[in-house]
Amino acid sequence: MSLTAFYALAAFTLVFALFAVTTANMVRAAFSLAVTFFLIAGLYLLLGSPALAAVQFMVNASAIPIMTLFIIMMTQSRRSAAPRSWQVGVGFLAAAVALVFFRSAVVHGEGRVAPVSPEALGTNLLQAALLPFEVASVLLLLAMVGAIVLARRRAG
Amino acid sequence: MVTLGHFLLLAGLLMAIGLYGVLTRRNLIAVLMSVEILLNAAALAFASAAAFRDPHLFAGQVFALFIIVVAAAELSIGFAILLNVYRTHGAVSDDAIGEMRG
Amino acid sequence: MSLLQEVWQAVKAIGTGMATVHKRVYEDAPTEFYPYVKPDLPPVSVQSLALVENEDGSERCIVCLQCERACPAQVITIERHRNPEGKGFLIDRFDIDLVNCMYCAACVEACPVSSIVTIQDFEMSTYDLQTLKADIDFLHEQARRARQWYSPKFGVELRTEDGRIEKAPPEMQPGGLAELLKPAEEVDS
Amino acid sequence: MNPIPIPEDRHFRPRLLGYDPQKSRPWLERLVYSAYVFVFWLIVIGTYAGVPALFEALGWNAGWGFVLMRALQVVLLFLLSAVIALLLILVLRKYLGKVQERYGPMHYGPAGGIQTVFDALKLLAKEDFVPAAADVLTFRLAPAVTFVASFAMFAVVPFASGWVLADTNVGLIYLIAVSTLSAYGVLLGGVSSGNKWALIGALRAGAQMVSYEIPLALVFLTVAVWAGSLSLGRIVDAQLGLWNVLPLALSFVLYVIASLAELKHIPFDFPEAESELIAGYNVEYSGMSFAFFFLAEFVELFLLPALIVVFFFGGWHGPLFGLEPGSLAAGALESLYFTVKTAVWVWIFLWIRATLPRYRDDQLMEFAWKAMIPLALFGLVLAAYLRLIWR
Repeated sequence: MSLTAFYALAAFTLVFALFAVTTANMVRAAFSLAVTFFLIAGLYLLLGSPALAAVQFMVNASAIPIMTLFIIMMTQSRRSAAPRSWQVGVGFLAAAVALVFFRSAVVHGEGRVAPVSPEALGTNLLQAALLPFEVASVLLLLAMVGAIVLARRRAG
Repeated sequence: MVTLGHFLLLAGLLMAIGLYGVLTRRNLIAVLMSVEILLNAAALAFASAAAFRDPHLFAGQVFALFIIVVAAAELSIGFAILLNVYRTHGAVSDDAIGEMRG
Repeated sequence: MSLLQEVWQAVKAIGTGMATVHKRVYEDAPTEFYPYVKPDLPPVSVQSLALVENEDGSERCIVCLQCERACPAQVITIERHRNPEGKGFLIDRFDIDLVNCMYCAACVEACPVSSIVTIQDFEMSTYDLQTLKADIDFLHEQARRARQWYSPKFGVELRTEDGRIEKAPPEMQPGGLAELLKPAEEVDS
Repeated sequence: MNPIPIPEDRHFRPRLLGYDPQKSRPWLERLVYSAYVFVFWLIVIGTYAGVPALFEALGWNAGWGFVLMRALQVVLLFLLSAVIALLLILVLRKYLGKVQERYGPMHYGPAGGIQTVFDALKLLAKEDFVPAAADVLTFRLAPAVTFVASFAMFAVVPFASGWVLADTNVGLIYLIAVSTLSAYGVLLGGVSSGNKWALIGALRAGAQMVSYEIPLALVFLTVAVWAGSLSLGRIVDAQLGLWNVLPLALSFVLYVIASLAELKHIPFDFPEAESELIAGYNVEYSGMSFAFFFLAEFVELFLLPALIVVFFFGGWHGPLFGLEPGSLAAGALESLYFTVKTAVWVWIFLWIRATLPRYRDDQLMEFAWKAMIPLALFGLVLAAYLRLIWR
């Protein structure tokens, strides 16, 4: 059953990701991006990590596409121009090269998924990974202040 | 049975799709969206590797969390810059910004 | 301190408002429940027009065309011919376009015999606009259905149970401008 | 001389289903409401006790049978949401009518009791129109997304102890995510309509919902810190002695305000401001698509008060009169307590709706960022401190 679920989730993830990077309609692209991230949250659930799935659901699947929709509306860019022909070639080439490189890194072998409880993950986050945690919060604060300063309309 | 290889292959394909998007998209917002797909592929790879190989240290899960944080920060800054680009150039497509061209 | 006071003011205002609203729940609706209860209209209200016949069923209208001339919206169309057997005129056609009529009652003011009158019937909703282009039969039927009507010359007239027409008692008659303004003053005070 | 005959009255006088509104019969009104509530309660019991018991008796509660059971429960919850919407629309209209000294719906059924059924039939029969300027795919998707987003909240709401679809230990994070999600449908609907009013309404809705998401999430965190868990069931369990509304009074007030904004309810109904934006983001919708927006709104009008009850008013707690906890009777009684508490909060929301006028848009955003978020942070720190010294 988990294999069926994996294949279904993976197939839809790839389809929606492809749609997100190829469609000319930006609103549709943002929406299919959101769907992609939802499906990735489902994959995290399959990996036995509900905390990660919830964070993915909350940040990547909800907040970020809404921000994207906002910026699409604010910059009035409802459509993206078709890519130039050399861009398509370069894109395919880069994707193929990346896949070939990545293929060599794929490890095979049996293994069972170990479920991760949110409590354990949180405890770990605040003990072993305390310094990165603090750095990440400072990064978020900096990003917030920076975004406000950058986006503010200057007088005159 | 789902193996680590399945997840890693999926992550690789997602990364390829994201890379294709970054290179072919001409609207800068769409480029940032493709970057998001790239980052999510990386997070998925980390999380799956951790779930199969490292069930007690959570390093992979923590790393995936940090990737999500970094993605959010990157995107907010990126959108703020794009807003400035829109104010100065009137569009956010890649050919709108041509001053630096030699 | 002023901030706290402001917050307290706001909370008090919202609380007062909500208490006021809640009191309304226990009051009966002052509105009339229209299709079941007929509204109590003043006798002189101009709701629609009608063409009154005499008690014996003969025409009261003398076809003098005063109303047609008085009508500012020009919705009255009258055609007539001379009575071959006596004096006066007979009606060929008497149409009022009630769609374009603006119910100013100038025709009622102009009528020398008080044949065209204002009635209290306002229920003229219809699926077909053409039915509101009233011809003489329609106007007669409006008058037959009416229990009371008003014209400046005769004041309010009533139709009794046996079909006779008589002048309404003085308490139903409009008592001039002063009395008409009375309810408005009561509302103001 | 024959007197002129007085003709018959030509006008239609509606007297539907033998009901004479001239006679005041409040017991009939109450009977209709009780019928709705009875159906509601029956579906709740069937969903959370009947279906699992049935599957257990049949021996199907593993593998695909489990999936089937969950699917059946979700279908029943969909029915429940329809009943909730029918009841709440009726209550809203009758209550607003009473407050504004009108009658409200009166003609169809006893005291207007099945008016909403006729409304739903009317919406079903109407043409589902897509404007020429609209982006058809997104335009069609938006109502479904809105409805799914509000409907998905049912998954973690506990109606009684153990009566919850998914008692997940990340329930609060899930709730935050899902409530953000309902902004999607609104944004998509407004953007894809190809209408200025819809676009402005969508922008307002997006800004408002995303802004009020933050104090809402902070209040969720406060509750989680106080209860020591992210699971809604355990949050309710932790309130056995003392309801959260006393120690977390500040967060409670903030939560009520934020959920009013999240609901796009009247003091904060900018997205659909009738007098400014006609109907805002759903101005181009008609027929069933509009019905889905409407359904979502009323499901949320039930769910957000239900969450207030879960977080601050002890959820299903109440005297059990010696019933054995975990039994069917105890569950039914607990869900009754939960429903009554939620009904009180729905009534308060309607009361607020009947009283307050609309805010101003910039005041709304200022209030969110300059008052609510600092206060919510203060409440979080306060709760953590109290938790430390009381432990």
